[in-house]
Amino acid sequence: MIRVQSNDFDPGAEQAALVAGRRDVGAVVIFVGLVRDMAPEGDRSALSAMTLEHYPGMTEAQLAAIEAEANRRWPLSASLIVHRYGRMEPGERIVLVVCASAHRAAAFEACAFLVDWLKTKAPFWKLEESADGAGWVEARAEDDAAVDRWAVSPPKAAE
Amino acid sequence: MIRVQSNDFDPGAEQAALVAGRRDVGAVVIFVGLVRDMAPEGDRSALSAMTLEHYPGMTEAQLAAIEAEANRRWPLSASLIVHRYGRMEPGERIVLVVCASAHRAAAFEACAFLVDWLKTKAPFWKLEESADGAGWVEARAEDDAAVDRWAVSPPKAAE
Amino acid sequence: MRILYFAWLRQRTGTGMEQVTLPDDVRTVSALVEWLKTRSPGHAAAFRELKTVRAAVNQTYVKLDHPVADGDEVAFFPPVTGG
Amino acid sequence: MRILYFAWLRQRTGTGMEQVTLPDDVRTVSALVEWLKTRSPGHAAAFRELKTVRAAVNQTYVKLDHPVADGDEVAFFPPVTGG
Repeated sequence: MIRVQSNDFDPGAEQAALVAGRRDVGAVVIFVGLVRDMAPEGDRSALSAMTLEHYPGMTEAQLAAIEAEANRRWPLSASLIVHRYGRMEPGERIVLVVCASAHRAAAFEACAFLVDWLKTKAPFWKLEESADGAGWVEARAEDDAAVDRWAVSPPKAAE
Repeated sequence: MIRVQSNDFDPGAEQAALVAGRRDVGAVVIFVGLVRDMAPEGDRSALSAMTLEHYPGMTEAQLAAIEAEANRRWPLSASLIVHRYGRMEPGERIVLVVCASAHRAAAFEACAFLVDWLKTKAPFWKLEESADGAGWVEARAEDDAAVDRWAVSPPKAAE
Repeated sequence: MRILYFAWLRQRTGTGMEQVTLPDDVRTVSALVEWLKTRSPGHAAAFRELKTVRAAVNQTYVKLDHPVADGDEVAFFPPVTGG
Repeated sequence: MRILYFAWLRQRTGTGMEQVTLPDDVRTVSALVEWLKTRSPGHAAAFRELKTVRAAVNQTYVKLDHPVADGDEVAFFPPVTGG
């Protein structure tokens, strides 16, 4: 299941709903991505907010395609991607990935695979606001290395 | 932080409390372990319940020691282990591991490290109940392979 | 034909979506870009540096030589930055 | 001295904890085990197969030749199965 929404989500409620009534799930790995202020690491001004823009229709289709790919690669009992768009402040939850499986290795690997893809290849564009003003974040080459270890190409969106 | 308790926990509430007010956390990886009925995989009777027994004092000390080890190995912003004991039925949550970091790789690795240790080395003993009766689970050799990849020895408990 | 713009292409063109009627001689994404650039100074600015512009036709990523036809949904955006 | 039993050692001895006064000649975990076996048939059954019994003195895992002294907390349990 995938959802692209502007409102926040509750990781605990999503986890419970995803495996409700199941007796065959031993491991649920949940990734929660938060808006992080990178200013302390560099010479930038403190981040006041971030706005994520998406391509309604294509973004959902690509998320569904990569989720299907994860389910082909690993024996998952259930999976869920929830991605927010819109304006968010540091500390806010931005993305949720939940992978449930009988065993922990599959759940961990599938979750890491999805997160690597989402953080680099998902069709979102990031506008950062700070005291210096607002600017669009450029695509980062170093992030591609994390995705490359899975040898995955961006899924083709539905036509 | 570590807790050993008989009552259930809420992964979402624990995640939120662990990073409340932080602006430097980008990734939170949460593992939720559930009681799983392994009967469908083998020729056993359906599991009706599992009881976890622990060694009050030593169990907490060992959990705190392995958590400290994870924090030495990876740059974590915060971490939490909650482990339940007592009688639980299939589908119930049994263990929670939360690792928060600026970056996702550290959070994923530290969480997998802690879960591998907990699932094999933590001082708990498992009594399984089924239509066949109740029996103590024996230590499994195959699980040690998962821990061995981290080259970790069981932490010495506090004296 | 529906044209969509995202991120700074949306800001420079001043619109997120516009409906256009394709001239007969515009048959590729590339030709479409050249034609769109004539619509306003904002459009010209949006397409000034084509190496940072990506395109999708009917929600599938394409190269600039990809064909376009009336009824297509064509989107222009910078390289995705992920979530 | 406080003796703790877990899992099937607790079931076989019929107790999770007992307070004992150590005879003078019992100075190792091994000697303690031999002495505990004389306390009841349940104790004897609990310690019948020593290769599946683990021990901790003052909450630290030890081998069977580890010294014990009055005031120690000694625990016996099967190999841990994890959570």
